[in-house]
Amino acid sequence: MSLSGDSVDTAELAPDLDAPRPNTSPGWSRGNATHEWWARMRASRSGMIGLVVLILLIAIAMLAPLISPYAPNELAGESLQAPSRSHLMGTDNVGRDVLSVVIYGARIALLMGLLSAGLALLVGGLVGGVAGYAGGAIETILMRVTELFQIIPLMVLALFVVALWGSHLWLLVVAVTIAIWPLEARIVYGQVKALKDREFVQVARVAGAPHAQILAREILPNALPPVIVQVSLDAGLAILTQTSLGFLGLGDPNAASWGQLLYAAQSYLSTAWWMSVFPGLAVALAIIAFSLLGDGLNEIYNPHQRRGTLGRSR
Amino acid sequence: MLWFVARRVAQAVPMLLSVILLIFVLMQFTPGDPVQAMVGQYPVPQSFRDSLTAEYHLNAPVWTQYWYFLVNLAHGNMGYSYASHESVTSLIAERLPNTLLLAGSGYIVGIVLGGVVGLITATTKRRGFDTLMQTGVVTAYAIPSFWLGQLLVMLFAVHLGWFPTQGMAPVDSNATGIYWFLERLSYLILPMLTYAVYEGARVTRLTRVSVIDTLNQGYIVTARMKGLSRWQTVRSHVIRNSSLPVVTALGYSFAVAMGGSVLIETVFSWPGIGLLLVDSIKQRDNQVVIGLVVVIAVAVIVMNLLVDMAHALLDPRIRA
Amino acid sequence: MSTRPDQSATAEGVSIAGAPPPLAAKEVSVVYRTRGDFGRRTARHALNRTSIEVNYGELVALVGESGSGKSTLSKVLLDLASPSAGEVAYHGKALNTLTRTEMRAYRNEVQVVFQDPAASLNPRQRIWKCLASVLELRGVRSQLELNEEITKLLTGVGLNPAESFARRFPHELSGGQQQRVAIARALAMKPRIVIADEPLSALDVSVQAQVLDLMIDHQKRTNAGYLLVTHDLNVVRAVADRVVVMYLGSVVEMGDAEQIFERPQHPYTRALLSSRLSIDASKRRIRDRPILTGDVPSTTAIPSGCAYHPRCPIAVERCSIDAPEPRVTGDGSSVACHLAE
Amino acid sequence: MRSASIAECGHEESNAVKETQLLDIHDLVVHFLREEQVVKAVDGVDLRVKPGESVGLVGESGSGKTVLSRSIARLMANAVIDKMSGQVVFQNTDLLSLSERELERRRRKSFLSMVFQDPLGYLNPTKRVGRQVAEALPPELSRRSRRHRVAELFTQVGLPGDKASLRLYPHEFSGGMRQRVLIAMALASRPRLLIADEPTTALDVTVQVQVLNTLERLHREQDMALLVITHDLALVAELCDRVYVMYAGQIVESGDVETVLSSPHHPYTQGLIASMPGQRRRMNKVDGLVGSVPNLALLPSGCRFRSRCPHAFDRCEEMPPLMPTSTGSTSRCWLSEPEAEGEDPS
Repeated sequence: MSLSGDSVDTAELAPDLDAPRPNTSPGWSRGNATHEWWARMRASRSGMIGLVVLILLIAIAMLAPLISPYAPNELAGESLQAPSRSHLMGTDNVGRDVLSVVIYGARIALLMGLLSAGLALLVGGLVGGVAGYAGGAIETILMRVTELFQIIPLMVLALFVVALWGSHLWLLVVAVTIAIWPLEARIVYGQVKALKDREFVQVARVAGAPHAQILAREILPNALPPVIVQVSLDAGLAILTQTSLGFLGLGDPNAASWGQLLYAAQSYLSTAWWMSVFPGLAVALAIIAFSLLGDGLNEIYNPHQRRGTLGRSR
Repeated sequence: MLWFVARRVAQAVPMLLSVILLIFVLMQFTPGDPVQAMVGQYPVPQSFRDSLTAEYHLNAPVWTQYWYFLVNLAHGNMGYSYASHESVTSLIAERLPNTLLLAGSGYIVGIVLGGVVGLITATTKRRGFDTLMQTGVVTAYAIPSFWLGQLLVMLFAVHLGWFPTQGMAPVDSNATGIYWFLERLSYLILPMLTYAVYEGARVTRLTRVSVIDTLNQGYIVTARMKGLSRWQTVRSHVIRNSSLPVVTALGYSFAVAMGGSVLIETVFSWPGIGLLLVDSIKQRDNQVVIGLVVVIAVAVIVMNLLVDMAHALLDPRIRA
Repeated sequence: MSTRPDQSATAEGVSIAGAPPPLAAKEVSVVYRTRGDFGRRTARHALNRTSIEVNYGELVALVGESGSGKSTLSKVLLDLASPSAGEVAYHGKALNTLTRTEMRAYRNEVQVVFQDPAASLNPRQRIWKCLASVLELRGVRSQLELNEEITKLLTGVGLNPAESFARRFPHELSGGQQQRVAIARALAMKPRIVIADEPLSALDVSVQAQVLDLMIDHQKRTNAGYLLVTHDLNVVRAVADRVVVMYLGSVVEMGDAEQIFERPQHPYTRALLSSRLSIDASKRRIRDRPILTGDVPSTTAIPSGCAYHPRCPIAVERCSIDAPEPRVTGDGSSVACHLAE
Repeated sequence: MRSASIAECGHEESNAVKETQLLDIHDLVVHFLREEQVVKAVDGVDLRVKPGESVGLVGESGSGKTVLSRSIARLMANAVIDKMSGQVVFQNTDLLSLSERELERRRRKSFLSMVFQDPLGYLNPTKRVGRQVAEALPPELSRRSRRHRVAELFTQVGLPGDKASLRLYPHEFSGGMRQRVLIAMALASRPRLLIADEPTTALDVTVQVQVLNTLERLHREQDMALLVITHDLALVAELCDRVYVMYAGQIVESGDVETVLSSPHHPYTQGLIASMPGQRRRMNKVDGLVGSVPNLALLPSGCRFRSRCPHAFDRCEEMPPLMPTSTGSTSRCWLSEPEAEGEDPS
């Protein structure tokens, strides 16, 4: 059988369940957990690339006032100038320095992306976690509601919220949160529900452990890794959604963001390519970074389905 | 099978009612008074206010309001656009075919391309090709669709001049027959390609994982034992089985595509419902926005229904 | 009907006169109603008016094939599943009427060992932590005491040196070692009743005997009651005091191990015993074995009357109409068959 | 040095006898890679099956028996193989030297077939069982004779051969019936050898007897050789003429079933028999085994059973060859050497 390329389940052919495993084999974290985690992170090509790019982006965002040549909304020169030595990425239609806007835009993108992803995790985690652990009618109701939110496409839902409530910066965060929390809810729900019926949780119940202890010691530590992976992917999605709203002209008009720049660029596609290319590149980079990081984390936590997006590890 | 369809359709109804309820609830949380939420920020005359209040029973308790909201929807009455003074239903009906044309063609091209590429990457042994495709997929996946659209416009429309930049047809066209068709096609190609790249990347990824998963199943070993050749095995055991999860995922991806059409239609000024949605939001024409959200939700529910049926056709375990 | 509890008490003949058994299921039924895809409702009858009791000092074997409800029964006894009808009694008191203190006593006294040792240990806890969290529930608090107890427990189940094992994570142990840890954890509560649900079937043949010995050793030493759920009749023959045979959610026969193996009354028990492969067999015994036709039916479609009648070689018309009640027979065992003597 | 000793010991059969072998595996080595470690799943195995014979291969999980059986039928994935050498001679052809196309051609006629554990996983859930069985028939058959033959195969394995049953899907069958479908499929090419890999492990005991009975009947009636791979010594005792005991990638003992089970020479076989619960007096610990099967990627030098062996001594640091014993079986243990026989504690 040579049909399958790389992923033959050799475990089935020779299960060595009963052989003591050496310390180097992958699996859940163990002795010297942080150390081990880092070692495996370093072995993951996707993960490392993602991590490095992300750290770079965060550094740029934090150091924006120091490295940016101009203030984000400062009129730095004549409008629509092509990239040159004085304006590395050119200027936009009102004469702002594109490079400066891109640098400051990283602040808004990361801040809003992480904020919405975090809020979504909070809401989704609570709903999914309660539904998964409680079961019964509570489970049915909560998960049906979650499903409802997923019927309206994420982007449309975000737009709807903006249409009704307006587009201030913090309302945009709320809109994106409302759009992506069901994703988190589902993953947390799936994890908690599966873990609840696992034998080791049942054993804890038989021993008389209180609910709080079962949640804290047995369920959460095991549910966390896949949730972290999902949050990493959703942070990218949040940035994308937020930039999309900006591109549609529904972002905060006063904040210098990537989306806003891309919105402006739409009218100058025939004359000023730099207005679109550079901010777009920044968005793509941020999303790729989160998605690669997610892949890397997935490789770390689920070594057995190691299928990194950038080929194999190591 | 018939029973299956009937049950599934019967289940879609409460789902639909609940989604409308969700939309209704979100509207209830809108700051300001309900009339303003419905019409947006137009200065409306008192007479219009009164007629809306009467039509939607805005002074009645919330449940009664929901009931009349539903009744109005059921009659195909989604109110009037304050901007264009047309009925929302006819506005949407006018735009919907354009969206279906664009999204449908992009969807089909993407699925076919993605399916083929996914199958090849999963079965091929050349690691380099696989890695290349995978990297391509990640990149395609991460590029915002509207930005990709802008890039395509700049390269193929502005720089090379091969295709028109925007719109769906020239303002004054007297082309007929095959020329008419080609003219329309030239407008369609770039937005369709944008769709297809995005959809194709998703389908490639799904197909690859699913095919690899199928190849690891025991019945593939059985097929080889029976003496089927590689191609026979793929044809008779891999394609159908590995398409199951792909079909399921397509249901979800349709919703994403509907969201994406808002962006792509904006880039290319394609006169579909996505563009209508954005324009209406900008003009605070909320009656139209509400109508569009309802229509899109219905489309997604119908699509899910179709996907479930396709799934049942493909997998005998689900029927009965 | 109403006299049944007394009957079964005499049938077992083990319970001390007057004192209720420490753990008993009385006429327990469990029905799982699942709503399948798209609203089709199915009812799975996992248990059908099943009674069983476990006393101190005895090893009860619960045997049956898939769908016999033996795992569900053990879950019910452990209060991990709640019965749709009937009740589980702890020292004669129904579980849902226990006071807080009594509940704590029940949770201390009754412990479990599951089939899959890898799944029954938290993958993110070291063995030390795993045992410590159980000991803490028993009130052992100080680090020193914990260390001492854990060393004792691990040495007790043959994991030497204890310190080295305590530091490891479950996946760093072999299946047999994992099952030893699972047993140690159950023993940490100083249980008087242990329910072992297929504790051997996930283990290698050469390891099964080691683990079985460990449990038997504990049972004899502490005079605990054991409920051993298994499908392996050879194991039952080797260790059981009393045997309960289940088929499709009902107990078809129960009695002294010697009696069940030497003089099985129920045709299903006989079929089960005759399908036991043995290495003593002279060659080609398989050819001469009586074959029980058909498969075990699904629990969603249990046959009418006696659930066994479609496969039973001696079934008569009556068997498809009314379900036989368990009857105590001459030698003190109890059998649910119209045709049994 | 090891392969040399295998060649001179093992079965001392003349060439004339050798030619009557249906399957003759010689010094088969299959190593594969998993997580960057070399797993020595099969490490120098010799195994023979005569026409019409029933042979058992016994081993615990991780002994390499499944890899061995898959390698015989060439159903291992090439991608992960680190090393594969030796010969698998079936009907005078070395299967390892065949091209994939040639192998496909031969699989369709009078070849060897396999039956797997977990019948559900080995049947395609979306295809009607009749068609799945029909796929195994030679392609040149007409539609009518094809349908006829499938019905015939179904009745042979004890399934209803009517049209309605052939149109069912795997999930509509019970476990035992699925296993029968797999057997019917394996019989389609009228194989001379049927390899059954844990054929009844996933089944209930009453159904297990039914399936084993069917296998035995087919073996007898169609003069088809059986190679049964299992962890259950009792199953071998009931079904087989000869037995090979496998441990950590090697054959450690082989011989007639009765001989091996009544007077086992290798300490592993002895321990395995003693571990069987039915064999023991109640609460009387006879020499059961201690420890567990070693990891096939981290094997010790010398005798692989050494660390668990109650009789291990200095010489065990050197790998013992398979050598003939006084009872006519062969055993891979220094204590089984004829001159050492006196000290054999068994």
